[in-house]
Amino acid sequence: MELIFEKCNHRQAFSLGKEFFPKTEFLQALQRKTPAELPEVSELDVVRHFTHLSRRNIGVDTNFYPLGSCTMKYNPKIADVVSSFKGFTQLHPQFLYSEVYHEHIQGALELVYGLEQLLSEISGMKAVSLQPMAGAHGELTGVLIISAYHKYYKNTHKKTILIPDSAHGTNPASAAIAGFQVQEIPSNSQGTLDLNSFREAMNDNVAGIMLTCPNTHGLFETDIQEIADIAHKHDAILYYDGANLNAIMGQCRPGDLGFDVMHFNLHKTFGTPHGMGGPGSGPVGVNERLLEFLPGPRIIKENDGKFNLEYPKNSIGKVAPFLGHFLIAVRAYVYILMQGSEGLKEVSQKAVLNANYILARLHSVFLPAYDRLCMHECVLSAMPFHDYGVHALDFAKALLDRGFHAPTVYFPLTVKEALMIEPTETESKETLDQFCDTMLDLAELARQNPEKLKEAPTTTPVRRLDEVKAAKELNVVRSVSKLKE
Amino acid sequence: MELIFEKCNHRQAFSLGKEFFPKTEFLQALQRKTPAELPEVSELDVVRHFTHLSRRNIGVDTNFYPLGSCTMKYNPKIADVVSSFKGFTQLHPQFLYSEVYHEHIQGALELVYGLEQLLSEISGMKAVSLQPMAGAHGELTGVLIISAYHKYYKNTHKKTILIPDSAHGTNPASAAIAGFQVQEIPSNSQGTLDLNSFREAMNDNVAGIMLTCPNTHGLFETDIQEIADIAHKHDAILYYDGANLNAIMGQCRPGDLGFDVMHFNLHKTFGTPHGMGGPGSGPVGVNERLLEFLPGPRIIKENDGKFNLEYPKNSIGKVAPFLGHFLIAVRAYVYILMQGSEGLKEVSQKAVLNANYILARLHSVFLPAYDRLCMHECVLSAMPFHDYGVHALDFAKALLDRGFHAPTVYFPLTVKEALMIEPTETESKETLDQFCDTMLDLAELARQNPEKLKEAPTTTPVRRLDEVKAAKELNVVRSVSKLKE
Amino acid sequence: MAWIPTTKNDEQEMLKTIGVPYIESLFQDIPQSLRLKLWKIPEALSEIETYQRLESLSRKNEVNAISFIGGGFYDHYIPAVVDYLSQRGEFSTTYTPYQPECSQGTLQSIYEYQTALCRLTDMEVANASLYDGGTALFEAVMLSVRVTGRRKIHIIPGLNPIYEQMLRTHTANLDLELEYSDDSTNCACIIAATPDFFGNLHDLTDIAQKCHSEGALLIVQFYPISLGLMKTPGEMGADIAVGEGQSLGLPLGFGGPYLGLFAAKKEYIRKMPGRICAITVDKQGQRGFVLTLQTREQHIRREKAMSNVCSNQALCALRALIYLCEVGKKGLTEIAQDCFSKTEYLKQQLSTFVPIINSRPTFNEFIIRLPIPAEKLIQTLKIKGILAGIPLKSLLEHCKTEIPCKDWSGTTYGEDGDLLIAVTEKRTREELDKLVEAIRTSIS
Amino acid sequence: MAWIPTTKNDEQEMLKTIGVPYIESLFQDIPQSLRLKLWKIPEALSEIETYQRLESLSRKNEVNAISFIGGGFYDHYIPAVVDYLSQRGEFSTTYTPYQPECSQGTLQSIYEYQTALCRLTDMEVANASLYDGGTALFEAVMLSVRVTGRRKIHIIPGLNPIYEQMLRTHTANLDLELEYSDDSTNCACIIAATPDFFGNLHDLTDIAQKCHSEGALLIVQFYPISLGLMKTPGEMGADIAVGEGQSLGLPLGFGGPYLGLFAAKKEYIRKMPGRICAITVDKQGQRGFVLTLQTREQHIRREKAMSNVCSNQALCALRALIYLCEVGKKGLTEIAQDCFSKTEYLKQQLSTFVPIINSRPTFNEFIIRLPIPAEKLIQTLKIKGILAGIPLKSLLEHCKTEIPCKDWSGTTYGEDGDLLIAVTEKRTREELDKLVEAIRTSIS
Ligand SMILES: Cc1ncc(COP(=O)(O)O)c(C=O)c1O
Ligand SMILES: Cc1ncc(COP(=O)(O)O)c(C=O)c1O
Repeated sequence: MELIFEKCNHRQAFSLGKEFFPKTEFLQALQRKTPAELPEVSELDVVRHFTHLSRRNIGVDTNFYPLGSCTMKYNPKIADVVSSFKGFTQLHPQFLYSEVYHEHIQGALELVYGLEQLLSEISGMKAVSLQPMAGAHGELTGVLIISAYHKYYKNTHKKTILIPDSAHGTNPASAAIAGFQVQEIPSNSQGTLDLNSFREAMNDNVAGIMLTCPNTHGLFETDIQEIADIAHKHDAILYYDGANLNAIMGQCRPGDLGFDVMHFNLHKTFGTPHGMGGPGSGPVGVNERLLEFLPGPRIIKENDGKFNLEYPKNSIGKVAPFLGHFLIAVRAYVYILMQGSEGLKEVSQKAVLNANYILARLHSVFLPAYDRLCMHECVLSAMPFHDYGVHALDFAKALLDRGFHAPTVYFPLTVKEALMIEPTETESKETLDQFCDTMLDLAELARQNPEKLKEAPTTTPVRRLDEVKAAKELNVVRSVSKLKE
Repeated sequence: MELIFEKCNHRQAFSLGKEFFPKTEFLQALQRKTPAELPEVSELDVVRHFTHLSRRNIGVDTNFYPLGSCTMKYNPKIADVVSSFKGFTQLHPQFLYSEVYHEHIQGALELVYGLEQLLSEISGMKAVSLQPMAGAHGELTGVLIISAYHKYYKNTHKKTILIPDSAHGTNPASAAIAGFQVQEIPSNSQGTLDLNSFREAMNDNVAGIMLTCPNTHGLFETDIQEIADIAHKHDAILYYDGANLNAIMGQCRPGDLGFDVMHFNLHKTFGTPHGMGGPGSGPVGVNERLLEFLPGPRIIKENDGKFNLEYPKNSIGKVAPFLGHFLIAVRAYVYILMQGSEGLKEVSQKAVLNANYILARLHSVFLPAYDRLCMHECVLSAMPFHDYGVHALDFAKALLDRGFHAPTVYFPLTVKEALMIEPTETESKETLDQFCDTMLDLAELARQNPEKLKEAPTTTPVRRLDEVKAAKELNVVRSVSKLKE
Repeated sequence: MAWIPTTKNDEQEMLKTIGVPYIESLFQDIPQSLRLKLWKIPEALSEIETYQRLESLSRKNEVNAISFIGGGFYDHYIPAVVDYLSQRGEFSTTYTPYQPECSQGTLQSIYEYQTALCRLTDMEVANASLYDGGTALFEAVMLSVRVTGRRKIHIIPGLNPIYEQMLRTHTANLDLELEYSDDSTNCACIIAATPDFFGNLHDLTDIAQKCHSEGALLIVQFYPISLGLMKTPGEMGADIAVGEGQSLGLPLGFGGPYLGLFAAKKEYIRKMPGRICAITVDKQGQRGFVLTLQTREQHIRREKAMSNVCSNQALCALRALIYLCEVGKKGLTEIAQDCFSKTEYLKQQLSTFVPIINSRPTFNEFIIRLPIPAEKLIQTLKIKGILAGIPLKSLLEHCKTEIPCKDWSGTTYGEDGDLLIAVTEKRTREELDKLVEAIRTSIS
Repeated sequence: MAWIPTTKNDEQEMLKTIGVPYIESLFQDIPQSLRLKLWKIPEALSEIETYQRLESLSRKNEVNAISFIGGGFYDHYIPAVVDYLSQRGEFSTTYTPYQPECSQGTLQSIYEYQTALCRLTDMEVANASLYDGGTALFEAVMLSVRVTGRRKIHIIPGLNPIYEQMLRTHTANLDLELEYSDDSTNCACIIAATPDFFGNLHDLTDIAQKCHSEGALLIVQFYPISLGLMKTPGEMGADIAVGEGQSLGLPLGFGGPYLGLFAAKKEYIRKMPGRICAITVDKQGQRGFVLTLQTREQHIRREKAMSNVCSNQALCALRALIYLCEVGKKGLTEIAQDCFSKTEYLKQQLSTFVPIINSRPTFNEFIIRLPIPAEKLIQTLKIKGILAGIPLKSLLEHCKTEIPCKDWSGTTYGEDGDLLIAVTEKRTREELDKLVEAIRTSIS
């Protein structure tokens, strides 16, 4: 498909019309030399171009999308509608920082307050701030809170954060970017944190531990109580990566498990759209003792029912310009209201049921990493097809031809040839069956005719792409002079 | 693709939730036996199903759509946005018939009034009513006005309406359904109304003449003044089918040409979406002497600036429950405001330029019906390929494979193997060139390898379909018992 | 200029190819004397100006009050997916599926719509679609005339006066005799509405039998949401069922576009108006959909066509289909039940102090007779943010209906105090109670 | 339950396949003692109830007044196509394009976004995307630290106090020294904003040269709409250009989601944070797009990654791209010119009776010093439906900024009467005049 920059020039889709306002010349000295070489196309060009681009994608709206760790559940359209109410979209955030305007934002503050309360209740944390703008940003915020806590109590020696080898890449990255040393803890043969290694690693220099639970093997950390005890004994903070909250929501709560600080992924657990990679939203939650370090401002409800701002005593400051991704928060709020108490519990039940069903149907063919019941996702492996020269990637590509998005592949790094499958609770048994049937079919094909499989995909807009060439030539911007190819 | 009725059952996408309102049992005797067998699917099923259905269509948003006589121009998205303002969509129409509520609808009445004024000015008619709900409905309304006029003046012998053979099928159908006899007038060798035949047919029994101008050959009726004179001499009413107004807007006006009554196709000339076949909107316009017969109520502006209702003295009555397709009118209003005086003129200029460009590029290969300059569309013919066994339909199908919607084929009926091409003014020269190149390419293919052409389409979701089987078996409803095929 | 991509350069090249010097030259066929000299069209507005101007216009309309307005057009909830899906460009910017291979989305949706409508009404075939409830009724009458060859049209009192006026307007030149009557002899059809305009529900089974023994067709005008509970046109024996589809996911929109629902017995399919889609196979045996029986239509049969309809309400039909799929079998029953329960609650509350004058059971609409002019009450309640209902008399006057007018039982309506009140699932108990209290205070 | 399709029957069959009797059994790994006993989550609301409740909540917010509020976030017009196209499910319901073959739409749009951003800023490479303007600045600082190995961060006074606070928060544990200074010696970078927070425009060409001769990086924080007229970061010699992308087709939305713009010189590409898309070919030689240099990213490099960013603002970047394509080369200049002209007009009108205290020329935002507290004026104008601007002092206090604070020239801001006023192309002349008159009356 043509780039929009390759379309013929000299058209103008949008205009302010007649120069109806008397022009004041801009300052010569500060003027750019030539206008930015943006496309000069008609509005119909714009519409056709992006409509066609969209049709070169598949999404949850079009296909089963079992991308492990990403919780690609159905995104309720009512949430999009509500978040597009003019009273939300056109509200200026700077009202927040001027008391004189606070009467104008009472609806928005009520919503933020309400969602923070709900998330606290869901997680068992004392308080939540919606500021962090994605999961990784929530992690960073959490680690900054850990850092502030230790600084406050003068634990200046605490410079290490422990992270399991199964953790998502953002965990070590966030800890490092916040200025900590990262120490990796191996998993045991059961797929959970190796308690002995953990005990060994634990000492007074440890500032915190970042856990995902269930972890990225889709397994609940059964030793969680002991882990928490050990951590707390060393005054280390226990961090909960909430990316997998969908597995346990309504069954148990991170706060009750002993976690001190956590982030939520609203775009995963609470069904807000992932938008080609974002925006997400990563609220941070803390227990009582970390409360005073939360980012500010926080929203409080006065006795007269008015909503107002407050800054935590030892707040780390601001991690977002205002209250985070408000329009995403609106969607999550809608989601929680409409699920209600029983619905939220059923979410995790059905998410776990679906993952175990896939595991049960595929486990004899695709060697699961750990052969036990799983939580909301199961990690299989394409290792049984190694001798046929068929890899996880080949299964991923072949699935595209059969009307499915691929699972996450080659993650977690702890599992060779990993196929990480997260069906979510919004998919029907028929869809799961079609998927499993297809996987078994492909397994057969891998044995009978591996070359065929390695040809895949053939029905997509492009075939397999040359990533080496891409990285070598690094053509990442269309240069202005280049003519139409 | 599966029918939604073939999807597995027992799901519920939408619910009112907990039976929160105390139930009163419905009357046994008046109850339906079993609930309607509507789909029982999840919301995700609904979303995926209709998203996939949409992807089995092409539209103006995706492809060039030169469907002659249908004016498939770009549909401005701002018009859709404005027509979805809550103040328009949620406004109850019954306010119209209760003066006590008129203060609630002043914005809507102002818009209706404003659009009627603009359409009057564009057409040179004295007044316009937005009631008719599509072009054909406008025709019917117009013919009913003709009938009312003659009845009022006791011209009870006037029972015939003259219609050229090139007219759109709705013209004779509308006249007949309104209770008139239809007499067809042939075209001359120039593609316009044969003046001699017209003179012969003309007598005192003629109630009216329905003309399209430019006609469906894409040609302006050059004898229009004489035609009007003759008609008026016999007290026959001259009707203007406004489907082709896009060709002359801003150049000349039906009212000035001598037409007495007309309809507009807002969905054509004024860029409102055609929506898979509708809704359209077909306002009717009349000159001074037919004013009193217009449908009522009409909107008037009082001296104090308030808008109010009025019923024409000898109104034919109501052809719509309220003021017609209001939300379409909103779009047309936006369209006219944004084009403005100069823009509307440029519309017809560029529509005509584009059609003539296609004609010039293709006329030596595809025998045009009439080898002269055309207006907003050109009628070519596939007759030169008759000897190769290749027909207009084959070109139509082959175009689908090349990324274009087909032109109108086999209409007008006056032209053998007609290919009726209306590019509209919103398409760029590049698109027209691509289309012409493709047509010339296909012409070459028709001569070299006609079988290849007759295979087309091959890239569409289905290949050529068996229409005979469809009509014979008449499977037009999915029966409840039928299991999944 | 807005949405016109042609550059000066393009224009020059194109004119050269055409072989004329100016665009003006292309208009040579229009006599100079007839050319437009001057018109009073304002100069172009930008998108921003247009948005702002129209937004302030839209804010002059009242849409935030609590509404009990009905009269054949109802404020039902529209699930979010209906807008979301139907506004996709591949639906909205296409046209009649003349090329079925690239229009399978449209065609399959039409087939599904036909199916949904038949299942809703228990009729055998349906078209997709007619303009609105009023024109659907007109087309039904025309079908009955074609089938029977008779010219008498009998209307059972209680038809929406708007539709009656539309019917009279459309048939004015047709030598048909329209009469109030439930006599089935010698007529082309009997038209009966249930619920009728006043809200009364009728069982038309007997009248259907009478029609059939006399060779007349029964046309039943129905309200689709009521069929979540109500005996269907099919069950009653209707030959043709017509209705206004607005309730099925279409916004009130100050009058349209709406949707004419039209279903019938299969024996009439060849005489039916409108588009019909059928299943077939492609040359490789794959299932596909096409328009069928097109010889009924104007583009083939011209003056002999069954109807003049061309552009129709396809996108509205799609919305109705999505609506019916989304609410589904159970949801529709829930919605109908909720409307009914709330209406009965409201009637019960009101009846303690103001007479409800309906002659029959009702579904979601009924009439109270106030001791004061209805307009006066409305005026008072408006201030409280309540739109109390339709002042019946005013509506009847606008439709040139005789006042007072009757229903089938002979009960008369149209006095100054008669107020038509409608309830949908969107109304909450608090809102119902608020209405009751407001009326109570206003008349005491 | 909402959006869960599993029927009782499905559940039974699935449990059988799994080989456990109850769903409960699947949770056996969670110790009983840790199970949730009770929580205070309300019961489910229906879609109708939710819609109604949230609609009334949204109506408690003020969005209809005439607004002159800016402060880094602007009420620009969003063309209709931006919403229309970006809300298509094939965009919004996809995720990171891990499988490029079925994500070419996403990937090509990223490539086009990178191109648009580079052309806008005259920079060489861009990522797509970071969370917002503040985190983009943080990432730019981190890049400068990686590149230079230095730990001093110099800020030219005038940075948005919100961003300054965000930067301090994010770097709190990093042993960096943040200081107000325009001295380029020995620092990792100099951060300079143009327009600065007070609206002042700066030419940073000299400071860029100084930076480069001292081995420091110049980070320019820009306002994308101003680049319709303004000298670009690239022209000035910036090493990294960052900005808030909200103005490019994103709604104000009470704070987000917004879009962190990040562009740089090509030499830094291997140390840059965020997703980058590159052109390549598929196995048949057809052009295609893939994510590239992924070894910079957390999912490959974990604690050694250039950034921890994973989910980003891809859909917002798409909106910005659509915006830039729609307004195009000429439109962007028009919009910038219109903002500037209107602002100059307003300044001229106001300056006759109230001092404008900016030290430099401005683009679309400036500060007046009122003889009364800014809050008092705001309160008065609110009643007239005008949101007069931001009371500077209050904002500074919320950002823990020293008051009064300085700009680069040493001019101080933050007195009680200081009001920050912003103008966009949406404001009409009548609205500007209305503001002028309202201020005039209020202070005289
Ligand atoms: C387990 C886990 N943790 C953290 C993250 C980071 O979340 P985000 O992408 O919202 O930054 C992810 C995202 O994929 C994840 O799967
Ligand atoms: C020339 C002409 N007249 C009339 C009509 C009928 O208009 P509508 O389809 O809006 O009923 C058409 C529609 O295609 C047409 O092309």
